[in-house]
Amino acid sequence: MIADKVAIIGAGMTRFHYSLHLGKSTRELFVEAFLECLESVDKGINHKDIEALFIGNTVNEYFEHQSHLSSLLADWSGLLPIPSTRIETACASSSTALEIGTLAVASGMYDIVLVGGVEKMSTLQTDEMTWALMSGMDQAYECPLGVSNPGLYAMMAMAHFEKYGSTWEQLATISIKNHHNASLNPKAQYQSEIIDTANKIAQKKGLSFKDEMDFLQSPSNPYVAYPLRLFDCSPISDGASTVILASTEKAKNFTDTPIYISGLGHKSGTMSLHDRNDFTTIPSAVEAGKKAYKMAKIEPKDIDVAMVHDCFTPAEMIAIEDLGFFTKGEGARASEEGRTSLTGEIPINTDGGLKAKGHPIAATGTAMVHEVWKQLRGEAEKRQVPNANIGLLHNIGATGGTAVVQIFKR
Amino acid sequence: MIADKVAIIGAGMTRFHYSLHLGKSTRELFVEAFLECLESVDKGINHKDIEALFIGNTVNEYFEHQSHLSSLLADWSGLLPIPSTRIETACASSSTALEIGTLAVASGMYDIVLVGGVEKMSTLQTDEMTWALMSGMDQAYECPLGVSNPGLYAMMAMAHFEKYGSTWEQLATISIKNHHNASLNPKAQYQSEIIDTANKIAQKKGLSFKDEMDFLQSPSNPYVAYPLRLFDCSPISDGASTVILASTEKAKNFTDTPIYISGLGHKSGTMSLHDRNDFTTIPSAVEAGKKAYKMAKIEPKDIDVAMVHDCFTPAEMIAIEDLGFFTKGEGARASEEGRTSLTGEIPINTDGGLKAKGHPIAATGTAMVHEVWKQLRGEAEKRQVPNANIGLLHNIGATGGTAVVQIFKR
Amino acid sequence: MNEKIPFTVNAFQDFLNNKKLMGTKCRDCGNLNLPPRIICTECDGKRLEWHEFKGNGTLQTYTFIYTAPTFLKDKVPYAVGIAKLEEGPMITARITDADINESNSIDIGANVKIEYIQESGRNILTLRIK
Amino acid sequence: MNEKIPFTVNAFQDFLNNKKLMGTKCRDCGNLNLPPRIICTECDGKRLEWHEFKGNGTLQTYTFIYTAPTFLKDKVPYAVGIAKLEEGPMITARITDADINESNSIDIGANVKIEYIQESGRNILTLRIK
Ligand SMILES: [Zn+2]
Ligand SMILES: [Zn+2]
Repeated sequence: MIADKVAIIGAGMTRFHYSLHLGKSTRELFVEAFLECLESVDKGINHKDIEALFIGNTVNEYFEHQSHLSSLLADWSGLLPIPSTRIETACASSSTALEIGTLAVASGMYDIVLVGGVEKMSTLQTDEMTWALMSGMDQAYECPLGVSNPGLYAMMAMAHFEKYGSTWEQLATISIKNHHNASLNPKAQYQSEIIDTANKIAQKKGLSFKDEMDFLQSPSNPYVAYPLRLFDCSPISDGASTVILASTEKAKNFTDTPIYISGLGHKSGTMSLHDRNDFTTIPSAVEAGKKAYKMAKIEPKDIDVAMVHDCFTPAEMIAIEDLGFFTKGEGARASEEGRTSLTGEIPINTDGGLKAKGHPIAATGTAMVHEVWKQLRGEAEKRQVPNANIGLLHNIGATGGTAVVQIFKR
Repeated sequence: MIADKVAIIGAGMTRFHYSLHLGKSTRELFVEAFLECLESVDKGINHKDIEALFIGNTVNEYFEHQSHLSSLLADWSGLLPIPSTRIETACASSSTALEIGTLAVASGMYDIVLVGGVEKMSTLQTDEMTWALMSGMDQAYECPLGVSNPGLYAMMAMAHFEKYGSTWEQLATISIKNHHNASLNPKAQYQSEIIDTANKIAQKKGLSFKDEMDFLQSPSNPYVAYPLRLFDCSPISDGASTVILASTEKAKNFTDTPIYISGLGHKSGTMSLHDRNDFTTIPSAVEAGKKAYKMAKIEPKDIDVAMVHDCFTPAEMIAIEDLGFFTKGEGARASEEGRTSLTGEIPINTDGGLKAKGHPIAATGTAMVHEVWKQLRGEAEKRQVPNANIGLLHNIGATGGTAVVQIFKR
Repeated sequence: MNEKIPFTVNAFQDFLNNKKLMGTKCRDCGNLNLPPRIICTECDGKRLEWHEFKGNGTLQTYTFIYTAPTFLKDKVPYAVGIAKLEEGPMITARITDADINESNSIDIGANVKIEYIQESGRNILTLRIK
Repeated sequence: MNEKIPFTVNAFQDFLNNKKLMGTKCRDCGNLNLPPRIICTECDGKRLEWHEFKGNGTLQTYTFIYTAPTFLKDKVPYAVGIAKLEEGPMITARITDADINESNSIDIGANVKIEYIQESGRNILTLRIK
């Protein structure tokens, strides 16, 4: 009914980075992404064509003491007086913004809307950041106990190791693969292979590492939450990403290569991890996937390229199982075997993922869209997946309190 | 096109209050409103009928250090695994949630959705609260200068006094009228006339006041931001409000008296007050009003009852001018003349308004809907406006960065 | 008397401060919830009563936290786990007697017992491995 | 040289710290914006340049703040106003020389001149009534 009624006609994003954006605030990051987005529209577009703005942001309250970002960004983007709305579903905020934008166009209220996300995280120290991001978990029954976001994913990993025999070494291959992909992505925060980083550190500290795994198992890759180490975790990043949506009829005025929104899955899960029967899966993601596949009338095997939520390496392992790409319990092994690499059977996180592309929380969802859009249009350059016609994104809020799965077709 | 395609089939809210809810958190406030909302559906409804949740919240980050409220409230309301989304447009958050819920139903994605808002403000001291709410204004160019939310409305009042000759004494009649209406509303925070409060204070402090105005001009009613005093300002409140929306076809299964959503206006304005040419009007509200009237195919004179955003008394004065109920410059005089009272030509804020009903920020929009719903169904008891068939709400984010105007018909 | 206490986060904490681990029992379907709920997670019922949990369970998973939020920054590394109580519900809690230096010191499936520690003037739930 | 400085909140503040009130001028339509914009508010143009404002204007409205945010709690009551600069744009700023005890001490329409005060280690814009 809604499938393929709305299409993407443009996408733009800042580079995701930490130090590069230190002097910028959310408004400047967002406008930078927006201007690139305008430029990306094949046949051109004007400010005046855009009828509404839906902007994802998680907790800028902590980062800049600035809420009501919807209005600020509409103003700074030269889009007044169009309606603007901030959407928050923790880390899934901007894919949720895309969903709402799609429904708004499908309702007939608007023909063309701008959706996106922005996050300015570099204002906080690590411990303050850890606490800020813990606000996305249950403040009454999880946070006071001191379990951080990586801590919860670490416990999911431990349960997976116990139940399926997967290993941390297998998880490390996810990180290695994502850094490789990011090395091919000019928008990525880390444009280097892990081995290059290892060599740099070795030189600087007078150490030597046999190979990537030797580095990753060394004290130079310290624990964040056992068994997860620094290179299992997405970094602190600043950035913004934007996408322009249009009704299918209007889309033709702007591009000959619209990317259709074919499947929208969005489900809620228990706020607390401990309220789930099984920690080796994210039930809301399984349900969101089923919904998206059904709406798009496809099956997991039809997906050519997928961006999944790898805030921590076990998240990618669980994602590719939950989405039906691999049998339950086989996610980490599949990664180890290269089945998710750029040349594998189902390339995952071709842009480097949250791990290496960077994870400015609420900018992540529409940045995934940006990569799917590039891939389906055949514009992903060195990381292009051949014949990519159907793409998927999987974006999780916190530990699965929110799960968004969306399917796009060329 | 979207007008009258979606209807309200139920509404419920907590009492708005400060001390009454000290022991409760957002989840308990929200569930309380939700359970009353379920009960309010004439022919009954089950949890399982509800397909999505859109929840307004402004800055619970500061109040409970809890974001991702969408997931938490879906979980605590027994609504898993339905999609849930937090909406934030400062003080207009829950009317915006109703708008998004309406578009979602109109798109055909869902038949029945729950929308609402919740705010738990009593956790902060006044100075901390002032700072928290300033996050809804421009953090770069307004807040460091020390201008608070009441300060900005005070400056709007001063400009209005200068340009049109309206007076603080006229503004005071808005507060007196809203306290009177609240005295008839069991959901209101202050269920007493100002004269009763004045008499209590007089007795306690050994003072005497000639009348309400004498009290309001005394040091017992201290300045917050000149010329605005305590009784010009909405209070700090805790509360939640919820509304169930259904497609017009489905609505008939649940009630014989659905209330139709006929007009949706939502516009953005400059984030900073100083970026507007005229401080005596809120341009986004004027535009949002025009949009809503046009969509509902009515004119201001067709409105039988209206809830408008009186966070401060000048806000109500400006609202009733911006909405076309009174000539520009005549808002305060109209109030003084009783034209906006329960028995006046256009009863404004029959529930007591933000001033006296209370203003748990993001719960305010759907609480306005709750009152319109009561009025249009003829269930507003002692404050019932006779023959109320068309109702309006006007909900402003900060100083007009966001403006929402919605029209409802019986 | 417990009947009159509302099923709130506050009430749960007040009980914890008195070393009582209290959840809710559904009068309609018998389902137990910990922490307390207002709506039964099994049958959507609203007729609940307080129920005390004994605090015995088995460890389901765990981690050692090295990067902590500000208020626990000085306590790293510390262990956190999820226990399944014998009555059914699961809880997250810090593990007090884990040997952080030996990552294999903890067995998933181990029997655990809840205990309380004082932190920021209130009782916090912890687990001791038996 | 100013050409290379990006139009950011940070740059505006850096200029303020050097007692310069800098906004942007649109090369396409000549429109002036203060604070600096990235997109011209008049024509949506993106070809902007820095422009220094002289800091003379007239007071449009004002208030005295009695309930302040935490960081200014000790300074109440203080005056705040909005001034329209002779170049066109308007700004919000504290008024330094207002007599708070006399509410009529300030005239809307009065000529004002910007000044700077140090607060939290940076310059804050203020207004003096001439
Ligand atoms: Zn039950
Ligand atoms: Zn221009």
